[in-house]
Amino acid sequence: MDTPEGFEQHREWEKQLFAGGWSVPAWPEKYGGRDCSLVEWLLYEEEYWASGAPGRVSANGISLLAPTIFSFATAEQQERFLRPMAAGEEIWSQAWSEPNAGSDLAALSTKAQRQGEWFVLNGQKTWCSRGAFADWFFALVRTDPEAERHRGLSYLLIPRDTQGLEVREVARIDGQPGFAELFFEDALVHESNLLGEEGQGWAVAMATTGSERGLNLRAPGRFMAGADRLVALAASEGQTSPPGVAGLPVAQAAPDSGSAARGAASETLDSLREDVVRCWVESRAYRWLCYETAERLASGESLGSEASFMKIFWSELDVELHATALRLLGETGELAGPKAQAGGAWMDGYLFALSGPIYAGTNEIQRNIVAERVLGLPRR
Amino acid sequence: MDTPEGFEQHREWEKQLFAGGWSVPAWPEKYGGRDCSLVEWLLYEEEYWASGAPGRVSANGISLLAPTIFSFATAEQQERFLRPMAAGEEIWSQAWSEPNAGSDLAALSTKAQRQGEWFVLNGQKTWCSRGAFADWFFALVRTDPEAERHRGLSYLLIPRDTQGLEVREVARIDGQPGFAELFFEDALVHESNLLGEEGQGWAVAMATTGSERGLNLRAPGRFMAGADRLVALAASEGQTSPPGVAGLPVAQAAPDSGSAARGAASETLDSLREDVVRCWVESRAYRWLCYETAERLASGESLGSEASFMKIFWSELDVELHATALRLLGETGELAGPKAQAGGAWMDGYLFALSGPIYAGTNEIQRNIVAERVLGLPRR
Amino acid sequence: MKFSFGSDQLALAETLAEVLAKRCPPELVRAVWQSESGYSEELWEALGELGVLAVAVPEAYGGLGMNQVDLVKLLEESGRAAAPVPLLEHAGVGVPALAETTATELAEHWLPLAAAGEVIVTAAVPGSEHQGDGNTVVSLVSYAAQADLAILSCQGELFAVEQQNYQVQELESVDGSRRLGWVEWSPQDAFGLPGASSESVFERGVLAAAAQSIGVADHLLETTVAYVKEREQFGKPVGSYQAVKHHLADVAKAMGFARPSVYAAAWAVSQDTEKLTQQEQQKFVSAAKSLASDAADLAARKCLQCHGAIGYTYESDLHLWLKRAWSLSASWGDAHWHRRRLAGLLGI
Amino acid sequence: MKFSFGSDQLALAETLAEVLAKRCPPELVRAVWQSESGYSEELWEALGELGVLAVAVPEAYGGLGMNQVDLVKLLEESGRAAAPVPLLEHAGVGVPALAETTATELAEHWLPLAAAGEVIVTAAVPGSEHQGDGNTVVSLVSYAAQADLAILSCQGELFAVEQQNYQVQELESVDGSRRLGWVEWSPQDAFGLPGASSESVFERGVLAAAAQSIGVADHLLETTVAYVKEREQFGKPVGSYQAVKHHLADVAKAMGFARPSVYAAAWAVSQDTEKLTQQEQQKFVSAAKSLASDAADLAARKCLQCHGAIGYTYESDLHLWLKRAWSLSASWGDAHWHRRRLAGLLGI
Repeated sequence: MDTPEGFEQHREWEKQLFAGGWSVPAWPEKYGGRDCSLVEWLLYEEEYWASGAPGRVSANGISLLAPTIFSFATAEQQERFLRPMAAGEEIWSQAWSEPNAGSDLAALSTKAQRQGEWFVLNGQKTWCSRGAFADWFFALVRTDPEAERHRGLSYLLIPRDTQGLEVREVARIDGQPGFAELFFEDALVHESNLLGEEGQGWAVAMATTGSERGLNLRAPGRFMAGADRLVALAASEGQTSPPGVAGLPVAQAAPDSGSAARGAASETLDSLREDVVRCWVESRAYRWLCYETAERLASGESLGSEASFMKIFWSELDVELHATALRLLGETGELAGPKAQAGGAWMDGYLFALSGPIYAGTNEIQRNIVAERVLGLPRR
Repeated sequence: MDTPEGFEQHREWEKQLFAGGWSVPAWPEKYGGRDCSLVEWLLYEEEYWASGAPGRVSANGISLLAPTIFSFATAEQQERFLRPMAAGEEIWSQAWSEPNAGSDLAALSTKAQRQGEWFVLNGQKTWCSRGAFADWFFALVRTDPEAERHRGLSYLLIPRDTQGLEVREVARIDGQPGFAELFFEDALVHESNLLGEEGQGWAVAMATTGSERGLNLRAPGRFMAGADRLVALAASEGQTSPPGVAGLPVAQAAPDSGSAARGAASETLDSLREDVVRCWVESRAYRWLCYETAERLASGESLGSEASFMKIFWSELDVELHATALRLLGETGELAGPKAQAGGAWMDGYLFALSGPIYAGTNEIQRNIVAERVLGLPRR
Repeated sequence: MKFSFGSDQLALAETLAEVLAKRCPPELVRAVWQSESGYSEELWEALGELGVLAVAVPEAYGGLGMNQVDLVKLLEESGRAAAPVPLLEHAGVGVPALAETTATELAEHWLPLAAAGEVIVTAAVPGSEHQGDGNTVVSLVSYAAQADLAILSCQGELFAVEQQNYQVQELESVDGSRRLGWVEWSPQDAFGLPGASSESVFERGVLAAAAQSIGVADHLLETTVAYVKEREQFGKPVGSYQAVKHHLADVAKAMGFARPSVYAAAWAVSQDTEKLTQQEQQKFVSAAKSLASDAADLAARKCLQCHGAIGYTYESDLHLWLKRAWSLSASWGDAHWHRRRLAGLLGI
Repeated sequence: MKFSFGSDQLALAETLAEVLAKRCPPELVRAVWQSESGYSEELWEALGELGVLAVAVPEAYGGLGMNQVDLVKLLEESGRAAAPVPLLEHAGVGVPALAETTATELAEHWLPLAAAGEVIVTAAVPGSEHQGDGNTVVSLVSYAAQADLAILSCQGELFAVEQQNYQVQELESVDGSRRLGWVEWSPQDAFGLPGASSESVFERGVLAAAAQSIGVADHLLETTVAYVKEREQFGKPVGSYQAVKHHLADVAKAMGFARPSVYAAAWAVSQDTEKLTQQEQQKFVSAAKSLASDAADLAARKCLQCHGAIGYTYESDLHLWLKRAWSLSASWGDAHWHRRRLAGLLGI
């Protein structure tokens, strides 16, 4: 996913999925879906990830933007955007954060001034996930410069080839391109790309935030498959590997003497077994919570702020899961790239997982939300 | 310690210690000490606790009040109070907290109005440790009702038999008396019992707070001995015990079937071995930190706010240490009283340890102090 | 598998919650902890009248013929109220074992009485027994002195032992609701329980402890949230401080994830082993108990801390629930024990 | 035992810190990570001139004849600067092994060169090797391609192998400072190292990794404290939020407790085994490494979190230290491994 070539392979995969009707099974048929229920979608996700299929480069679009489009877009916009998004023909990136507005989203300052049918954009966006490869950005911009904080914001859909928009790639922690910074200098975006009403961007955006933190972004199938792979790794550890192949738990074979004998070799593994089990248990706990939630949603209830503790849970589980795998790998855990165990997938996964507790509202913000909105503690 | 009879035994023990010159070895000889250095005192504490000797009922006096007396008291006061304190003849209790001033000590409101040579006290103190058995209380009271917060406080030494003072025993979480609530109704305390200057109580008190959080309250010897007992418990577990005697790790023998066999019996213990080791390691880490600190203090440096992270560390270690022991005991871990393992010492110790993260400034307050005063983060 | 409860199940649980709210205030819990009798006879009677004790009793014996899924919310409610009665032992473990046995005479005699609450049936963790003097067996049993019948195991076999046939040496638990004792008995003076399995007894006991734990933890969280909204320091409620918020958010999260897993485990153990193998059921049960125990331990730790000194006194009711949380989290295998069992079940 | 350093020790460490502050900025670290050479030759030369590479070399061979206590603060400083040079391998492990051997010809030849920084000596974790094809042995070695001599073990025996006698298959580590490779070699083409023990090599390597870890963690904490004082959200510095404060207080606490234990371990391994048995020394070392690794892991996790998205980019320097923390915490036995060794040493 992380190189231009890798990205093209991913796009190809999205096209194949879409052709088979498996890109967006929960969507209406007219947009390439199968109208399946939330529970069916959860099951689909379990199968998808268990099969070892790759991550979805279209995730920002189909998980974050699409729910907003279904709720707020005009019929024309739905017609225009949904199918190409589902088909992987148009890849979307979220352009919300600004250098001075990360957790504090209401502080954002990129201006979009109305001039007839057009908005004139000036300002800067940063940390746009997958922005390096995206065709479109969905952004929150300030259309009323007089209004403060949450007021006066609008939700815009912005093509990458917009004149006056410069896209600068920013490498992620693994050194691979992924993020983008956007610089707007009198960039023109047409009013047909306004999502929801002008000035209502905050309300529109919060609907997306709900899906980002809740079920749509991270189905349990992903973590169940990860935990299963972790269990398999733990079960295979202790078997020596041929030279040149990673997987030898080097430190576990370090010399021991006298009564230290009990602390060596296979018993080292024992101390990690419980961590492995904990990850497996939590992946299943997330599963049961999601099924229960899906049934509640199906009976007309809404998700609300509980989405925040889901986000804390899966993001921290994802870090633990990969950290445990790296510990199991011992001294070879630090290896990266194709010569590492599983082609470097564990290290890649670890680096990817580290973003979880940060993005889509840091887990500190999420804990505030749980305390204030779920438990009802006073804001200040 | 927790019954009137137990308390008298403790007082007797204090007298014996004092007679042998072992009550307060770090104090000057004239007050019953041995003038030993801080490092020697640390070694003494290690020996004391390793021997299995009991907790010190005079701790509030000799560890919390005495440093303040050495720094702020008049020669007469030193002469009057130190020897009886060291001899266990006069037991001291800290009377700082009030119902509405716990963590927020500067909010305290018990009034002490000057009338000639006397202070007239009105108000209420609560959660006075060992107050149920104490002969004297050291209190922080408001002598200037006009002054706000830290200002206008004074530090008073108050005999239990003061007229107008009612002492109500409050049972601790284990159901045993220990705490006391104090109700002052026009209670008269003579000015000779003022410690430091009138109105300077906050500065005087903060000196005591320093010792409470730092070296004087909890020498590492206590936790080293606890960790050693925990290691011995872990080493002895798995041996079955005769009926009627606690120590049988009942749940560890629960039925297992098929491939679950690996999870049973002695391997259960394995999963706790690392927790035992962690406690042992931390007790030693605290030791090295204390020795290093003692040497720094000996060379003229002062302790400062680092005392706060010491308090977090030992109080949380103490809880973990006892919680781990109870887990090792399995289904009999919940037993209390003389029929329990070690005569109930592990459960008693656990209940006692739980107060650690709360008293002397909650660990939340301590973490604020570390962040603001050690790391220099902004207060607000 | 459904991921929600039926209306019958919810109605019974709701009724129980109302009865407990009215008839089982903290004052009752406190009084029973210090009582000679060891449990609340009035409350026991009320539960009998309500049908709560008849849930797992087959209809043929005057019961409701329901299963673990029906029981789980009732146990949760009893945990929330810290109800000082042997509900876990009786309805959660003892009665289902009697309902399972093919020794019909035994069932015929005991189950109608058990359904009505006229007797107490208790049970011990199978496999926890050890050899006593001579031919006797010694088991650690809760409510042994209060029970009329105890379901005990010896070398993998289950037995029903009447009170007059066992000797109790009472023990003191930190949790006043746990009337523990060493029970000395002999298989010769006991009825065999053909058809009932010690494995099932164990799974049901674990599940029941998990269900009660989440009720206990829920109560701890609720009372602590209420307290930190009221209690002020430095001029504002302590619940407005981020440290307190995050402590309680962590508890809420742990609870939110443990609960559905406990319900899923109740579903699992009510399945036929041909539909869901015993090993699969065990995975559900151990996952649930490890999550519920950890959640209860976390709730106890954080809620005490957020209460501060007041929570450390015997006068405050908090300690009643703290101690319930500790003993339930440790009994029927603690979180460690169940993760170790899972390691075996997962083949690692 | 003294609990503080002598003035010579502090002076050398201070000088090193100054040199590194000047000559080893993050730009150098970044450049070397991406370089072909794999380490900074200029910095290596500077360390040679400073005497840092001569610390553990006996005076007879042109060194300072000092020991692990003298090295520990130097390693800590090199960690703080993420210095891209093989200091751990060379000065922490390789040189002390050569200084210990009774094979004087070998020592005579290599130690003066090593003291001056004219050669690089590396070393592998003893016991980590496995059987290669035929009579060869395969060891995981850092800086193998850069080193002139490698101290390797085979079945408990130590050997010194010159570069022309081993084959390196280079590997990619997440940490650009770790130039790892599988080294294939044969004891037949190697010099024996009588008098030097693989146990000592292991203890010294563990200690050196622990010492570097705390330097790395210190830097992480310092830069993060500086960042959260500056960075504002919701109208005030993020460092004023209690959640951020407590994250960093926890890191400070972990660091404050790990450091004295690392120094104590340095003292321990410099003791004669007649004064302090090998097993006692191992306890010190494993305690130190488990604390230092945990502190480094915690620092990495919390400091990334407190930085937020900016810390997740390659442009920020933070990741250089994060990755150093990860690899050092995992190498020479991670915290789990050392606690398991301690369990054995404590007889549990």
